[in-house]
Amino acid sequence: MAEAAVEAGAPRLTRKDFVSDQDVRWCPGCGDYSILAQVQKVMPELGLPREKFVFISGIGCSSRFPYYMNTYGFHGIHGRAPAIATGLKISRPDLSVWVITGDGDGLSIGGNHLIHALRRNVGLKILLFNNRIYGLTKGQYSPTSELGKVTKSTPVGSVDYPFNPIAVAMGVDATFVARSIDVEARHLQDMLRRAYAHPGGAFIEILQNCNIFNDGAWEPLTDKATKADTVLLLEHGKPLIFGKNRDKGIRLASSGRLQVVSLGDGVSEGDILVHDETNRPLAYMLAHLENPTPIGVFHASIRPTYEEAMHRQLETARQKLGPGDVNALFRRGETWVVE
Amino acid sequence: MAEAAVEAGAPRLTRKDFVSDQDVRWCPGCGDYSILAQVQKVMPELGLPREKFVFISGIGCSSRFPYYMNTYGFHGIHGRAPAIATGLKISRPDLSVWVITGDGDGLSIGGNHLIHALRRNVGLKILLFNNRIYGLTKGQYSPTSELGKVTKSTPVGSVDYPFNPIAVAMGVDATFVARSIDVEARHLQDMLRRAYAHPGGAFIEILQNCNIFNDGAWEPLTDKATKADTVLLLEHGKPLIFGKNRDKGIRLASSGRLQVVSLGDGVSEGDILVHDETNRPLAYMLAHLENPTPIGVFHASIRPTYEEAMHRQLETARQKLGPGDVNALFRRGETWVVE
Amino acid sequence: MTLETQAVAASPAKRRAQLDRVVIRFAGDSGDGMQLTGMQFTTESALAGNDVGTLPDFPAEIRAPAGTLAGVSGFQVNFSSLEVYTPGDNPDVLVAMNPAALKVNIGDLKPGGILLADQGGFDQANLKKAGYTGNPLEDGSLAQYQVFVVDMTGMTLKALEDLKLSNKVAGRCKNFFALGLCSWLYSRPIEPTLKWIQDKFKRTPELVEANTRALKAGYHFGETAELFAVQYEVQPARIAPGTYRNVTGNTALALGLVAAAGKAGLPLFLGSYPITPASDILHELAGYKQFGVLTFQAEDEIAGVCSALGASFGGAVGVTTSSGPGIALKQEAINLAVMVELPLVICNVQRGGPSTGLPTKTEQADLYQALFGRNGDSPLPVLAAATPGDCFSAAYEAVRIAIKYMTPVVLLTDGYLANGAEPWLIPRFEDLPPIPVRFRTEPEGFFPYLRDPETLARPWVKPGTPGLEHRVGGIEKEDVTGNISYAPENHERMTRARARKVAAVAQEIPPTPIRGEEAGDLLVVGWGSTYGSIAAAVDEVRARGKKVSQVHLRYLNPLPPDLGGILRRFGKVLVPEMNMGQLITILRATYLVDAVGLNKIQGQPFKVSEIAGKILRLLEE
Amino acid sequence: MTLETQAVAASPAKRRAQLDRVVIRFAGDSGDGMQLTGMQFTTESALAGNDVGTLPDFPAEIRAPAGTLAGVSGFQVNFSSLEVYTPGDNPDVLVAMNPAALKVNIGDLKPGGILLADQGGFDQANLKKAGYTGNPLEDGSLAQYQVFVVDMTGMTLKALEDLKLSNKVAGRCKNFFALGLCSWLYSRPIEPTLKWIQDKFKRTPELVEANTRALKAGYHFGETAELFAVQYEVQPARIAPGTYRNVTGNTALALGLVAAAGKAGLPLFLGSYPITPASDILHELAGYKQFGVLTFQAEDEIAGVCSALGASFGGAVGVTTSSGPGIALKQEAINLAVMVELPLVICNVQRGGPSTGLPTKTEQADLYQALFGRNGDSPLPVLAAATPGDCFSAAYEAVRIAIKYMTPVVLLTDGYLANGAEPWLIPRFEDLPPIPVRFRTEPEGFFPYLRDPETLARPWVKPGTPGLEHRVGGIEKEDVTGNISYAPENHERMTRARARKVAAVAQEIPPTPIRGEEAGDLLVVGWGSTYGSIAAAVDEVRARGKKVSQVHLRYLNPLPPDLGGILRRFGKVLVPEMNMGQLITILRATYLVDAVGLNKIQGQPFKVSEIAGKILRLLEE
Ligand SMILES: Cc1ncc(C[n+]2csc(CCOP(=O)(O)OP(=O)(O)O)c2C)c(N)n1
Ligand SMILES: Cc1ncc(C[n+]2csc(CCOP(=O)(O)OP(=O)(O)O)c2C)c(N)n1
Ligand code: SF4
Ligand code: SF4
Ligand SMILES: [Mg+2]
Ligand SMILES: [Mg+2]
Repeated sequence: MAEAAVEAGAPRLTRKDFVSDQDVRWCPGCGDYSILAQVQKVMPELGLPREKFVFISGIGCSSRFPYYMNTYGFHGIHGRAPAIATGLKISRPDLSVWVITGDGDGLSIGGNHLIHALRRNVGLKILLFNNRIYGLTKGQYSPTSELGKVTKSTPVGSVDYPFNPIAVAMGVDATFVARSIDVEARHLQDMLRRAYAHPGGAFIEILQNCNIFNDGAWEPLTDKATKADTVLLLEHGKPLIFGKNRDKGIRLASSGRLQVVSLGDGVSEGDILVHDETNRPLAYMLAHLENPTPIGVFHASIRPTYEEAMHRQLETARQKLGPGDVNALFRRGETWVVE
Repeated sequence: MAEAAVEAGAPRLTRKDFVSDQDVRWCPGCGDYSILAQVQKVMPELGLPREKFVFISGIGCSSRFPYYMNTYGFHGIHGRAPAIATGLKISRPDLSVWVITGDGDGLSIGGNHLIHALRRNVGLKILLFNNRIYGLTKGQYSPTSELGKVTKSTPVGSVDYPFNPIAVAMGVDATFVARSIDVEARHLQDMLRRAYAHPGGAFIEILQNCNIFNDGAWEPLTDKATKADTVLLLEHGKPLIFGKNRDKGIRLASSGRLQVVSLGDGVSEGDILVHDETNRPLAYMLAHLENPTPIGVFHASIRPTYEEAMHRQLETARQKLGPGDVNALFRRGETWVVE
Repeated sequence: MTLETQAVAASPAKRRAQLDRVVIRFAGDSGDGMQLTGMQFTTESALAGNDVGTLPDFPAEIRAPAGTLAGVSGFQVNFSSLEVYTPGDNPDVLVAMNPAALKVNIGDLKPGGILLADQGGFDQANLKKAGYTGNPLEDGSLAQYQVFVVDMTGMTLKALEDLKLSNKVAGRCKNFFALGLCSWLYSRPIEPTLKWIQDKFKRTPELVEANTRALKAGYHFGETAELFAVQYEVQPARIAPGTYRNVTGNTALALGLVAAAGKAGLPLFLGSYPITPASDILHELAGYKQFGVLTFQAEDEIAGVCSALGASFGGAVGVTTSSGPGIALKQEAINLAVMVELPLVICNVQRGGPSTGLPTKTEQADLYQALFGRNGDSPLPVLAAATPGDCFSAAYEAVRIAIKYMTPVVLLTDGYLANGAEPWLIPRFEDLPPIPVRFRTEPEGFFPYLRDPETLARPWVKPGTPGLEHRVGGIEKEDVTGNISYAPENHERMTRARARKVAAVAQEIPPTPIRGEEAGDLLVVGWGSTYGSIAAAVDEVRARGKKVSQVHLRYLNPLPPDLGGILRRFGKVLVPEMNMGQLITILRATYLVDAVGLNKIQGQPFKVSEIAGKILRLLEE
Repeated sequence: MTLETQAVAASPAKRRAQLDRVVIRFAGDSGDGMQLTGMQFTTESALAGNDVGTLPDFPAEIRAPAGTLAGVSGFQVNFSSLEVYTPGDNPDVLVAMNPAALKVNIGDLKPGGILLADQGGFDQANLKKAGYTGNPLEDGSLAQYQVFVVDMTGMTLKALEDLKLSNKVAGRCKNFFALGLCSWLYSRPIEPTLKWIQDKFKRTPELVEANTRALKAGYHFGETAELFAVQYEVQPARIAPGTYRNVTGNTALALGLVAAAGKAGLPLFLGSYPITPASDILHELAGYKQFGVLTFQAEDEIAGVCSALGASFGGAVGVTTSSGPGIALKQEAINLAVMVELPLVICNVQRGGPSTGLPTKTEQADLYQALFGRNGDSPLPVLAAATPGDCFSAAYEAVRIAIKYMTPVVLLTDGYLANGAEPWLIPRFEDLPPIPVRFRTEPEGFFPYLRDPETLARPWVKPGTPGLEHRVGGIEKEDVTGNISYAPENHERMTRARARKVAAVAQEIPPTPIRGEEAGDLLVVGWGSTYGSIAAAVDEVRARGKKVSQVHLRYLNPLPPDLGGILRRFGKVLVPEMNMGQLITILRATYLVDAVGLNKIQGQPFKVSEIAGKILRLLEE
């Protein structure tokens, strides 16, 4: 039950078609604006009629997203978007169902639904806006906030060791795991296209700036001056090289651990690890790499989706037993007649 | 705030001291009996007075465990044991708090509490009885049931890709991750001792047989005839060799993936990977190894516990500000007097 | 429930006596197959044209040690030539396969009742396990009963001697011997059971043979043995003609959901998480794949209800099933359904509470939770089923109302209905009430919260419909447009609109049927599974000439429009509930009627005598 | 709330007039610092000896675009020489810093009231953002008010000219100009504010200077400008002597918890998950580390309450805080607390519902949820706070009862109390009622469920106590021993025991205070944050000689023992609630009294006039 493509001759869609009539209510400067723009940019290119898209979210600044998309949308309750979306996708595999969540919505209260959706490989496209803070509730630390973070609820610093969203996804054997950054417009667009193209559940962690309650959380990765040295771009089949002068790389040490090395002095490009999206352990290792911070597709593999498998069972049953006959069902088992 | 050891001269404890007066109500032949026996065997050796132990569980056959331990116990609600235990351990670091849970209790409804307890490194000892089925509710599939499993709720087979509990724990950066088997008495005892000795949160997946609703789930690993070839014993610093004649081993291929190889014909013991508990990626790879199935400590590392860090903050506050003076607190900020 | 016997022309061999009603309880160890024996005896009785009522009672533990009190399993059948409302209070006949079964059940046997004991089961070991010092069958302690000690095990083994089965296997057939004996004693046809044995064991012919022999051995033993002077007959009851089958409440509920979805022409989606005693609904529906039924075993109850709501958003009939503790977890999401106004059916198979409580016992203490268990002003229709078979119509009606009014609907059943079985007059799908569905497709004049004037329902739009793209959510919605609105007046308008919509469901409620006169000295008002006990009790006191009537509520919210008037026509109002008094709170608050409660919180249904006794005491006051 | 002015010996310069009560609202853009201005004006008034009531009102969006209607922020102060119960209905004075603020608020200003507008804020851009075509300050549309247009921005900038601050920074000081002007107009002392500016900005001296100048500039402008003919005075009120501070409900609640734990000599453990409007309690308590307060920000509400229960099991005071949707999620665990009978305090800072509803608005629609929101028969004490300061005593009492009766206790406040502030008479810790705690330590005769005869509480045992090892859990417990029990009679006994225990809390309830006579024509019964509006309304109609009294409930379960008697002494009963009618259901069901409801579901407190009006209408009927 693949998603139906726009029938030929249908009017070409543009970004405007995906802009709703609601005025956007995020703080000026919020990273969510850029993410919204990239999504609205990519949607029309995907070749699916607008009415086939559904955006489902939980609660949070990020979760206001669906109101701004002129598609079908469901602003759910805190943390439950993956569960609502799973029910929709199972019963309507023809729809393209996108889940919008935050680091609190998706990893704190909603962590369980997220990991179950990923392990089942329900064909949802899950975008987690990670600003390392609870934005909507005005600034408490989140499960991705760094140790020692001072927030409203941790006046002398958080003592919670944070989740690594990519590692969490790898730990539950997700089939598509990627990371991008709110302001990296083109890269984010690529990731969105890849997620859509992936035949199954897709998870994208989007590093997002909350300029009100956690401004600059990702600055080293977005600052023009530093980003070349702090960001490692993952590309399947390409060596893991980075740096302003592309002079640094990642090597797999004999210990089986990753090493950051400088090219030259004995280290040649041949020693540099080549990225392989299909290699789970590699993705797991890269997930734990912080300096540089990898962005791109960590892992992609194929597994039947939950909804496919389920509908196949219905099909088989119909073929074996014919379409259900309710009257026959009523009469199952021992019956008797009273005159 | 380490757990107080038995004061010298205290009467030596025996297994009997940990047996409660309640008759055990598991089905005859249930793997839970063996687990209970090993726990009751190990507790007295740990050198902690009985009253310092607390067993907290959720709901399930496994979760009846606390009733059978003559210690403090809390039979909670479904999936919430880690949360109840976290509250207890934070407020009472002097207690040795053990969580008993099942594959449904701990990974289905309780999955979120489990992973948050592990990432925070709360000093809980978590025993997950994995029988790959919902026992208490009479046989529905669980998040660890294999694909295609036929159960009451999946008459034509499950379509849920299962969790790998060890991989899940590694994905959330747990500090102690191990696996054992209900009937491997001595090994299970060792793991319990290791978990107790570990200064922080410990997670043990215990493969357990439900002889009523999922009999033989682990048979290949427990059957005397096959187990030598199906089970890989993990020991820190020892090569990963197994097999009846110890002629098979695990090698790290250049691809960075694990390979099962036979010793001899070009492969010498030197080529075999040596287990390193401190190597996270290795633990992650071993977690995905199914044939042979590893048991033992996959990973152990040290990180401050949540409760330590929290109490340190209280201490610092007391030192900086002196013990709290409620009257002073009342008078914080602007005050004025009305005559 | 008096046991009226009258001698009739006795056959030379045995005297024959007519009875109008017999209650028999089969009791033994969990391993002895008493549930099966009871169900077969029920089927024989139904086929003999009697009306029947049954009550299975198995141990809470998965597997309690054999022979112990905790391991006793029982099954009670009430069969009669008159109408049957309950499994009966106290059995006229007790079949005890071992000492534990005797100890647990003998207290319930009517004085002068028949005790059929299996001598073979009363060995030293079993007597000890049951905590007997001596053998009650011999020490005269049972003098007040008609005791028949029959070596069922022994005779079964003898009957199967030449089949070279292990004693263990052969011994297991003794329940069929017991069944045969009882079948003879009450002139039941054993053919249905013979046929049943054929299909059931067709893969193992030796078992077909063994069980058949055991059954016949028991039957013939009754005929030939001197032991029994009398054989009893129970004439067919006057029952509505038609085709019948036995259904449990959980099966009937599942059938009702499938039928309703079929009628509406929509896919059925169940999002659920296993919990006793609701799990069987999930198991049933999981087997209906050819009907396009999607069953999703979620990671927890919250995901269960959320997935169902997501499916409803997609145009399916979203259903979630659970019991008390699971429902508590679903409330936040149910409230989301109240706000987004989508059809959703929430089935609560109630069990003993609070908290984990008594998972395997029945109770009706979740009415408060259904009506009031959410934050904010959160009205929704609440329906309850009265009998196992009634679970079918209640479920069907719940779906119909959820769709017509675009609202979550709570359906309350309980453990007693869920596992209890009764003969069910099988309907024709064609005859079931229509469930019209109209998905909005025309963009012109579309507003997500523009309400239908009659039902106040908002339009249902399937994602995928061009031009009707819209967003729903849990923040207060602006009237008509459905945009987020924090405007004070709008919130009041919408809150009242949601309340009016649910109140409008009252127009679905037919005039309240009253069993008995329209007015009188006392009205008994009940809901849910107490129906049978109340009906039987009311009949009993009416038979004594008392001016007592019964009203049993299917709709708990909104209440029937005519209820207030009815209440006022009676001197007193009695509200029996298997809780501390919940419906009574609603009735007192709504109608300011000084209703009196009768409350039983024992995880067990009311006995007819308990209710009848209370009625009589009230009438005397 | 009439504005009585009377001329007094006018100074040569300006006439001075006495007022007994003034309501002033500061309104501007979120960025304009209106909250701060209002709070400082409140402090000045309190220090001037007036009684005060305040109502902050900020936008729901985190940051709405500057100058838009959605971005308007307001703060209303009611100060008087008489007792103040509310922030006042309609302001006598409106300070509008921009057109949006004017548009949003002008409708509330009393006819003939004073409008103070900042000319500088009314530029074309802002007028457009607010949707004005012309300039309302000039088009005569405000004729019915006394309009004073003052170029606050301009004069502020001028006053700061030589400080070489950017215009942006300097402009930000205009709110102090407004404050200074109003301070003069109502003869408020500005010294406290000057002092406040000193500490607040001590790190940035130039801001101390800038704000000081702006404040004084505003004050002197009032004095010197021809604009104002009259300066007003409001005499000190008769207020109980003592030391006061302003507290919001959330702060008071946090203080109450700390005080109670301190009194009990136990550690305080808060397990919570952030949610509006409850989060500030977590923030407050997180800052009390030197008091040994443990705050655990859990992964969700369920973990929050479960961790608190675990801490209680360990011998701490376990507390969890949330709002409606979060409380819904906690109910299953609260029920566990009901079953294991451990102390636990659940604070629900109510907000507009259902579902996500109106997160930033107030409502009191979670009473049903607190009383009835769990599966099974699940009684627990429910308390409510009446004013921001009262949150202190209510929280203290909740802890005391939870410990004494070994039970979860629900404390209800709401968004209005949580964020509203009022002067609070600071108590002495030594004078607070004792909270005795007795952990059981002696093994002899210990049974986990052996109850105290007076309170029916079971013993509290700290893990770590030798010889008292025991297990608790959510399955029904055997009376006394606490072992698992499925016995029917035991379940009824325990269910009734749990109910009796909670009912026993009634012995804690003092005789119900009645404002007004013991009997009369109409009684107004309320609970929670409606206290002030009801009290003011009752005083108003009593001033007109009506026989009306007020009862305000702190205890919602159990109800005060004397309540039934009181209700019967009045001809009519009115129950105003910020919901569709929840307390009224309880009163009608319990006392069969035909109470009438007044329901406002607008996310806003009642206006005094709304209640007074309803009272008068009822008296006329
Ligand atoms: C059941 C429930 N609990 C708590 C809340 C309050 N709440 C709303 S959003 C949120 C966290 C938001 O953080 P995140 O998911 O990171 O989203 P962000 O605002 O940062 O985009 C919380 C705690 C709620 N609305 N519902
Ligand atoms: C809130 C809630 N939901 C569901 C249940 C029903 N339930 C009890 S145990 C259980 C699953 C048990 O499986 P597992 O955790 O694997 O334990 P096991 O019995 O296999 O040892 C379920 C679904 C419950 N008691 N409470
Ligand atoms: S609070 Fe932060 S995340 Fe939320 S809208 Fe403002 S900037 Fe964005
Ligand atoms: S059902 Fe399975 S897990 Fe439960 S007690 Fe029986 S054997 Fe053990
Ligand atoms: Mg966030
Ligand atoms: Mg299990």
